[in-house]
Amino acid sequence: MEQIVFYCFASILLFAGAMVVTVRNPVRAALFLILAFFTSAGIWLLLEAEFLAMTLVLVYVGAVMVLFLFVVMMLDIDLAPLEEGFAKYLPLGIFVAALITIEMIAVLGASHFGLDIVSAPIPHPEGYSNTKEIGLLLYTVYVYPFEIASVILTVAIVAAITLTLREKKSKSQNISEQIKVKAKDRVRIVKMESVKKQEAES
Amino acid sequence: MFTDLPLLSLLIWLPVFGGIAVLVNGDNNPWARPLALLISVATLLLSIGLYIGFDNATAQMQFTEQASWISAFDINYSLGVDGFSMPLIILTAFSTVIVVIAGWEVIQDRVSQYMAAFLIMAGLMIAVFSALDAILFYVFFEAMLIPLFLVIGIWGGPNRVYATIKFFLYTLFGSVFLLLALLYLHHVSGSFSILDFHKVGLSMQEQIYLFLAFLIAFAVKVPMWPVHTWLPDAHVEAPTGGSVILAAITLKIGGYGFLRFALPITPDASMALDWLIISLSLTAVVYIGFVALVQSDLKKLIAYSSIAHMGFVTLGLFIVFRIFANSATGSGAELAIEGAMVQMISHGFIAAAMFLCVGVLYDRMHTREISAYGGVINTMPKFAGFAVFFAMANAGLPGTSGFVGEFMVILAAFQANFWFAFLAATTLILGAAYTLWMVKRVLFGDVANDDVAKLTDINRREFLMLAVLAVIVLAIGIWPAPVTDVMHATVEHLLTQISQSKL
Amino acid sequence: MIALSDFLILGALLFSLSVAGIFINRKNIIILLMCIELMLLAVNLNFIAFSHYSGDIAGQVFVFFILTVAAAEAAIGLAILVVLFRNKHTINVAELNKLKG
Amino acid sequence: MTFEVSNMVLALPEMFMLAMACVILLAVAFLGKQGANAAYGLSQLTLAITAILIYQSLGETGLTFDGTYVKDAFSDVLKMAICLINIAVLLYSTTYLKARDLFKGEYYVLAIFSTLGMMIMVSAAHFLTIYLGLELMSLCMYAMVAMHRDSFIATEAAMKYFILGALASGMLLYGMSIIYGVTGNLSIATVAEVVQAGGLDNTVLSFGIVFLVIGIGFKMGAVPFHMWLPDVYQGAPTAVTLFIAAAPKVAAFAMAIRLLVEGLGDAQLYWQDMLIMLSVLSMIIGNVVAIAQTNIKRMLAYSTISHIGFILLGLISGSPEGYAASMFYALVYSLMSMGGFGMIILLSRQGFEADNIDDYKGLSKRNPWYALMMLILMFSMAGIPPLIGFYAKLTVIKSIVDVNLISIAIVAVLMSVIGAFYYLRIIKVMYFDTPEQHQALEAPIDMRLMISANALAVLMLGIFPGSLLALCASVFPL
Amino acid sequence: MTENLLLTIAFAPLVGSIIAGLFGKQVGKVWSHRAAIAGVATAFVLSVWVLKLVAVDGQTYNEQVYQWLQAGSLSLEIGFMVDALTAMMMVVVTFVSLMVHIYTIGYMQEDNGYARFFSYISLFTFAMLMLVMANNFMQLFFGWEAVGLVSYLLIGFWYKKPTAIYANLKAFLVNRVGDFGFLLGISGVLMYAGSLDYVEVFAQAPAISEKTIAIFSGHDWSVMSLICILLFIGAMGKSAQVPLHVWLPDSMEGPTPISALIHAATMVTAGIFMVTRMSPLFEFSETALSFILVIGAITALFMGFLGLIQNDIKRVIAYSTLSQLGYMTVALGASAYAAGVFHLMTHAFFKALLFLGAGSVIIAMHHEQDIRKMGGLKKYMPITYWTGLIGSLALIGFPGLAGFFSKDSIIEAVHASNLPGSGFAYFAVIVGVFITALYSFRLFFLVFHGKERFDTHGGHLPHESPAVVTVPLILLAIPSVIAGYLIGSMVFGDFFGNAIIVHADHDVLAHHAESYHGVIGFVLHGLTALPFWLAMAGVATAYYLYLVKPELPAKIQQRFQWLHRLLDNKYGFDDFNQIVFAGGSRKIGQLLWKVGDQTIIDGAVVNGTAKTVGLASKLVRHVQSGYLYHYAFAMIIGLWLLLTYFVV
Repeated sequence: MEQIVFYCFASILLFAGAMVVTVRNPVRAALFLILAFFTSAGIWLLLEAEFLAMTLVLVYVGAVMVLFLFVVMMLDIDLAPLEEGFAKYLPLGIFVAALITIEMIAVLGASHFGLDIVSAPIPHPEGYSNTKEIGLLLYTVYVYPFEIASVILTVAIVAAITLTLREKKSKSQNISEQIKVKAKDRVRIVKMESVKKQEAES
Repeated sequence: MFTDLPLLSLLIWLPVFGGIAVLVNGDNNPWARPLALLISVATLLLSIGLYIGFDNATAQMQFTEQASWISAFDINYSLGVDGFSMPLIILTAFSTVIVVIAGWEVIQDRVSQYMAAFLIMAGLMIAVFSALDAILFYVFFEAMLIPLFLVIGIWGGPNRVYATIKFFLYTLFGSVFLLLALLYLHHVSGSFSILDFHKVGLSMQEQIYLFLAFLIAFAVKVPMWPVHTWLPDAHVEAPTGGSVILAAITLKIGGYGFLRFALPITPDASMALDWLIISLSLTAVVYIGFVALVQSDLKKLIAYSSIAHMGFVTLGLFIVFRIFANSATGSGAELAIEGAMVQMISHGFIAAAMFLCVGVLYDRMHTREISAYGGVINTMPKFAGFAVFFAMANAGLPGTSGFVGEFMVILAAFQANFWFAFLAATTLILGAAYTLWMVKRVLFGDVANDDVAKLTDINRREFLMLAVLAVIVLAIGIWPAPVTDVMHATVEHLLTQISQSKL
Repeated sequence: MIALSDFLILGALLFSLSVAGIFINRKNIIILLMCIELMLLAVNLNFIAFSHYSGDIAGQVFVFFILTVAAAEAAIGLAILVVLFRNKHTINVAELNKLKG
Repeated sequence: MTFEVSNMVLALPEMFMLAMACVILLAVAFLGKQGANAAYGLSQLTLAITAILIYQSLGETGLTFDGTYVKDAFSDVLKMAICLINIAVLLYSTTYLKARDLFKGEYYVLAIFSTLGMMIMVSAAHFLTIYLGLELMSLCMYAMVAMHRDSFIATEAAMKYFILGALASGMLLYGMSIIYGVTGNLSIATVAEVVQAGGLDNTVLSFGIVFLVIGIGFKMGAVPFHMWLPDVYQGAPTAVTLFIAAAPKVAAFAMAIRLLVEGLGDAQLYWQDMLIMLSVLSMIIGNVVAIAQTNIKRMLAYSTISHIGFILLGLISGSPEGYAASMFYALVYSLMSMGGFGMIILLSRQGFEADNIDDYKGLSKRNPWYALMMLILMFSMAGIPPLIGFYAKLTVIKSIVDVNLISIAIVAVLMSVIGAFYYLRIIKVMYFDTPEQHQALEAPIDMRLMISANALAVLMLGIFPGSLLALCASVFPL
Repeated sequence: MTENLLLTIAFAPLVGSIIAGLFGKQVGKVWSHRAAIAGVATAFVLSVWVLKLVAVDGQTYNEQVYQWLQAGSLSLEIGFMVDALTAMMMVVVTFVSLMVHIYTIGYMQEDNGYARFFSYISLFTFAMLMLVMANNFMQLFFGWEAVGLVSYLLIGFWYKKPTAIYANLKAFLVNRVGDFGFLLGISGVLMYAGSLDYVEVFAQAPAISEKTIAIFSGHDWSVMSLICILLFIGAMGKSAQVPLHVWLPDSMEGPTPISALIHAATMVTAGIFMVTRMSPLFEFSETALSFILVIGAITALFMGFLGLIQNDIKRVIAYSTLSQLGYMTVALGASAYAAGVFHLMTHAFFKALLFLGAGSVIIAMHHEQDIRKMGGLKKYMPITYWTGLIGSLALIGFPGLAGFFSKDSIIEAVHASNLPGSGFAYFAVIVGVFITALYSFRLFFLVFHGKERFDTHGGHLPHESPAVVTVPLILLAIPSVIAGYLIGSMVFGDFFGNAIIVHADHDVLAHHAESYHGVIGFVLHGLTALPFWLAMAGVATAYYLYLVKPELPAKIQQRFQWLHRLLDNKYGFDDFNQIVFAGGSRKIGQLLWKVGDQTIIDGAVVNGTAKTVGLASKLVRHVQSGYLYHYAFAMIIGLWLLLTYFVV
């Protein structure tokens, strides 16, 4: 049963991933990514990581992907040129990627991590709360990383604001500056010849 | 008296700090020249103290100084001289004085920088000769390139960029292998002291690799065929002072390196590969002799002649093994090594003088093309006298120092193998041919053109420096014993070192 | 039972897919950013799987932090994207080639 | 799992810096136009006091925060170095920023946060802290590169930096996950114990190490994970380039030490060969490609790549001496590259970036003193004694000679010869060519003093390298 | 004999030279020549004193002055060795030199380089004395080269003349070829004797003679032969033996006094002296002696032929010198060292006399040297004429004059020799007698007799030279006449004592001495011998061809065009050297420089490396394409590489 669920989720996940990579329309890509997140969350549930599964859905689907979509929509991206072909080096790229995948699978496959080597975990006792466990750790052992993470988020805010915020031309009056103004700052007197000099014809 | 002073440190740092003082003084300061002269003369006087206080009887390092420098790696500020380094230090100090005088009026652009560069270089070169710690040696060995690079690059001729970069990279290329060798020796011996390197046992394979590293490093410096091509270019572009230092001192560092490193540290490899050095040296003598013959540029000609002469140095150093094998009389090995040393010292004076002579002409005519000259003797008789004298010295005329080294090496070479001597002796013909043919074309004949007709004879400053050099060249030629006496003990020590296998 | 290797292979496939996506996609930077998210997803899967099979929850804590950082990363990435778009009026990867050589 | 203040005191420098970072942030937020000056002043103060704090606590060692934070001689020295380097870096950058209307408080906020990230990395005792520190540092730097919002190339550089950086982070994480899977631990010390105990699946272990090495290689800028480096160095505003070029390399080095040496020291067999590959490629590609550059920033970028190759040499040797040598090299490199980029800033003005090699023509005539300083820096980078760069090369090469990797050493020295060429070219341009421009320098006095001090330090440390070498050696006890 | 005495002899001319050379401007012309002459005169007087000490009191001297150099057990020292041979040479050298000094006052009166000239010839005297007084090979080599230097300087004395500076370069280089062999010879001596001191080396000679050396592997050569031939190559250079003779005729570009001093009387005989000095060595090698014999014979005969067609007064004498040097060499080859040296001495006198006479003629002719433009000078220049006649007769070996004794003893010695090649040598010297007489009297008749063919330069008739010129002529004429009477002690007596060692097998002179019964007998015997009649025939032929039928030579020349061309080209030696050696070396030099240095080493290796690196740089640069996906791809490749190498 578990296996069937796993394979279903897995195939949907891979499909969604493939689509993210290959579709040309970023909105569709984002939607496929959301699908991928959902299926991942399902798989994580299989792995008894309930808290993280929920976080994934909430944080990612709820916040990050919305941010993505928002930006995609906000930027008036001309999609036409993006449609053009991208196949020149594709075979080589796919080939190398395939090689790497094969190598990774070879390492991570059953010979190293099969059931006979890594047995299934002992089921958790009743009343076990994944969220509580994580919570306990997070505020004790991992308090230092936790603080750092908060700093990172602060930085993200600062950085995002710094980069994207444009100081609007303020409409409020600055009286002292207005008083300081001198005539020559405001009026430029330009002297002009009454008759324009003839340029020498070349 | 002299042994109480840290004489070597003084010799190193006086010119270095003096050079900095000159530099700081600025270019517009009229004292730049006198100050530089004062410092160089003081250095020379101090170096003579070295000669006076030197004990001929021992092969031990003398005037030693020792201080911890980089304690993390046990690298020490360790100085000392023996019979090989002491004469070269004096030569360095002397050449610096000459260079300062030679640049007195000629250099008008950035005078203090020019003088400072040479003073600093002098200090560094003295340090190279007196360093007893491998890293200390290497540091000075390399550091010396910087001022020389600048001197050629800033005050050099039109093609100076190519020449300087070629010179720098060539020598750097050689010396990095030296660095590797030194590091490896440290790995084996656990010390950076050169004297400890001498004692460390090495397998044949290790020795061969080390030897090749030394060879690359010092062959470039000497320079030996076929890694000699930087020298003519560097000489041609260098200002007179640069050429003088290059010929008088820099090349000697290569020969000194063989004496200090290659021979005593890797005696078995030296013996096994002596054929290589000998053939390269003989090639240098013959091949370069022919090449020098067809040069149309005065400096290039002398540069090639330098290469040929340095071929005698390397030849002298490496025929000893064959002599050991061949000769019953046994004095040949000493003759060879001392001949090489004398050749180095003598070449220091003669080549310097030759380049000064070219400089004298160049200052007046601004060309080094032989064909632009002719009949200079008519307008510059005093100069011509000196030039002919130095040319004869360059051709190895007995009675001049140029003869002594060649004579000793040829005598020794015969004891190694008849053909070595045969090929080496071709320098008698080739050396005379290229030198005197040049003399004929430049000095003799009727006044060739208006430019030559307008030449004025050497002034007192030029006369002074050429005369001093002439006296020295003559003195060594007539009585070389004072030069060789200081090195007997050291040579014998070296010979015992290299005759003992390290395997 | 599902073997650990199954999860890991899934992670590896996802990882490869996202990595391939980064160099296959030549037109749209936003998709690159998404690929990166996908990649982190693969990593997370790895961590959780290991964590599950070893019964050590530290791996899950790690994932928590990765998620956090990924969010921050996305924010900064998008901010840079916006700045870039304002400058160039394109998010075409192939036009990001002023700097080269 | 108990909180003890006495333990947390060990992390005082970081805490102080975080607090100050918040203060600066607030200052910037509320002071408006004056914020930038205040931020600059406060940043320098922060860095200085942090350095002092670290200095005062020298010798105290220990773990805290449940084994996620470590304070040892290594971290103290490197953190102090990072603070000092950044003091100079900020000083240089300020001149640049002021001249270009980029003088904003946010720059300093990000810089301090980034510095904090570096310090966290250096003091990390846990994979998680390494990762977070790394991200904190990197995210700040991505933003800083993009700060020159109107510049095409700056934003392009930022984008490239970001994408590739994220990719590399992903790889690093992947590697961490694998190591976690193999060892079942995330704490560096425990991982080390497990690896030492042996019995692990070596294939998977080395598989994980591959990804870690890629992450490290990317952050340091080793070939073939170096491609971001030239573009970012060139595209970023020089002030930011300077920032990126100096201290982060020290931090990346610390990460390498923490992960590979402390965590996986007993798996040296596996990562040594990988690093050899990266190192050799870096030295070759870095030096060779630098030759063809005409932009000095780009040239220095490639030179950085080659220096990274040398830094890796020390790690390859796998001996305490080698690590000390690498550390020495990393510090020296920071010092030199700071000087190099600082010099570019010194010569640049409003509307003139001084980043073409030809801009240096005849500098020695226009300005002999700074030409001399640049000469010292260039010769030092080329590794010519008696400048500090020489000892850096000497020590790393010595360390690999000592483990009998002679062929690598030969590659290294040959590459240093090729490398000398392009440094010489700068000197050639400065000294042998005739000047094309004649404007006077516009830099303020503190900048001038600092750059002189920087270059002279390169010289003085070259003449007396003993103490710095001893310091580095003392960090890695035999 | 004391060290100071010898030092004074050697250094007095040097002091004179320095005064005249370095301070010539300050002290003026007169004091220049006074200083120089004083120096040489001192040397001459003291040399005579030394000769007396040696010859009469039987003293010899061999002491070191100072240690020149020490290397290991080898000590090279500067010292003097005086025995009969040395003493004789010293007197000859200083005497001729003194004469030339005096003569020069007149000859160079108008020349700008007056002081310089005196400086040079005094320096030469010093160098020559060092050569002959040396007690070791090193010092010998010093003197050897030093005289070469002065010769170089003097041939090129008129440095504006292109031919002069060509000739001096040629002279130096050709001499260097000889020195090349000489130096190798010295090296061999050192190797096998372990010393360069004459006495020590000679003591080792028997031991050395038994050694062999494999120069080409598999062929063992006698060491002694090798050394001796090498040493003799040196002598061939200095004493202008074929094929190293080419420099001597050209050296006539120098002022006439030095032709007399250096290129006739003294320097060119250094080779003869040297071989004689080394007789203890040469005696151990018949191969070397044969070699010497043949070379000498070739020189004696074929150089004589060349004298026949020369028209330059000095060149005729120069070829005659070559030919006479050949005679001396033949004597050496035949182990008749004493005869060789005796001829050296007599030749020094009469050849110097002839040269100075020629110089006198040249002055009178306003530096015209072509004998076809002279003639009938007898009545204008009586002293020159008579001294010239004495010289010529001495040269052709007219009985009773100096040349007769020396040359006859050589011919007899060769006749008695039984070394390989002695037959040819005998033939050569016999024919040479006729040739000598022919060219000598051709010259004599053309200059002093016959029609006056000279240009009178607007009525200025030639006149006798001043006393400074003629007095030396007279003074030289005296020994040219009487020196032969020393034959009794020098050739057949024991004048040389141990200075010359001859093996009993080779001792042709001893054999000859048995039939020697005093000068008168020798002269009478000479009158009946073949050489005398050949000489007379030569004179007669010359008389017939140049005085009786002056148009005949041109006809002969027409008839034997090829022969004339051969002789005119000096057998092609010059052309050969010019093309093969001079041109060839330049070609080799160009080849090595352009191809070896510039193309291969610099072009291919040095710059090639730089270019390759530069090219690689440009290529690799393109990998950095600026495209993000390429960068990412590069990272992936890296990943793949690492995975593949280190994991799978």
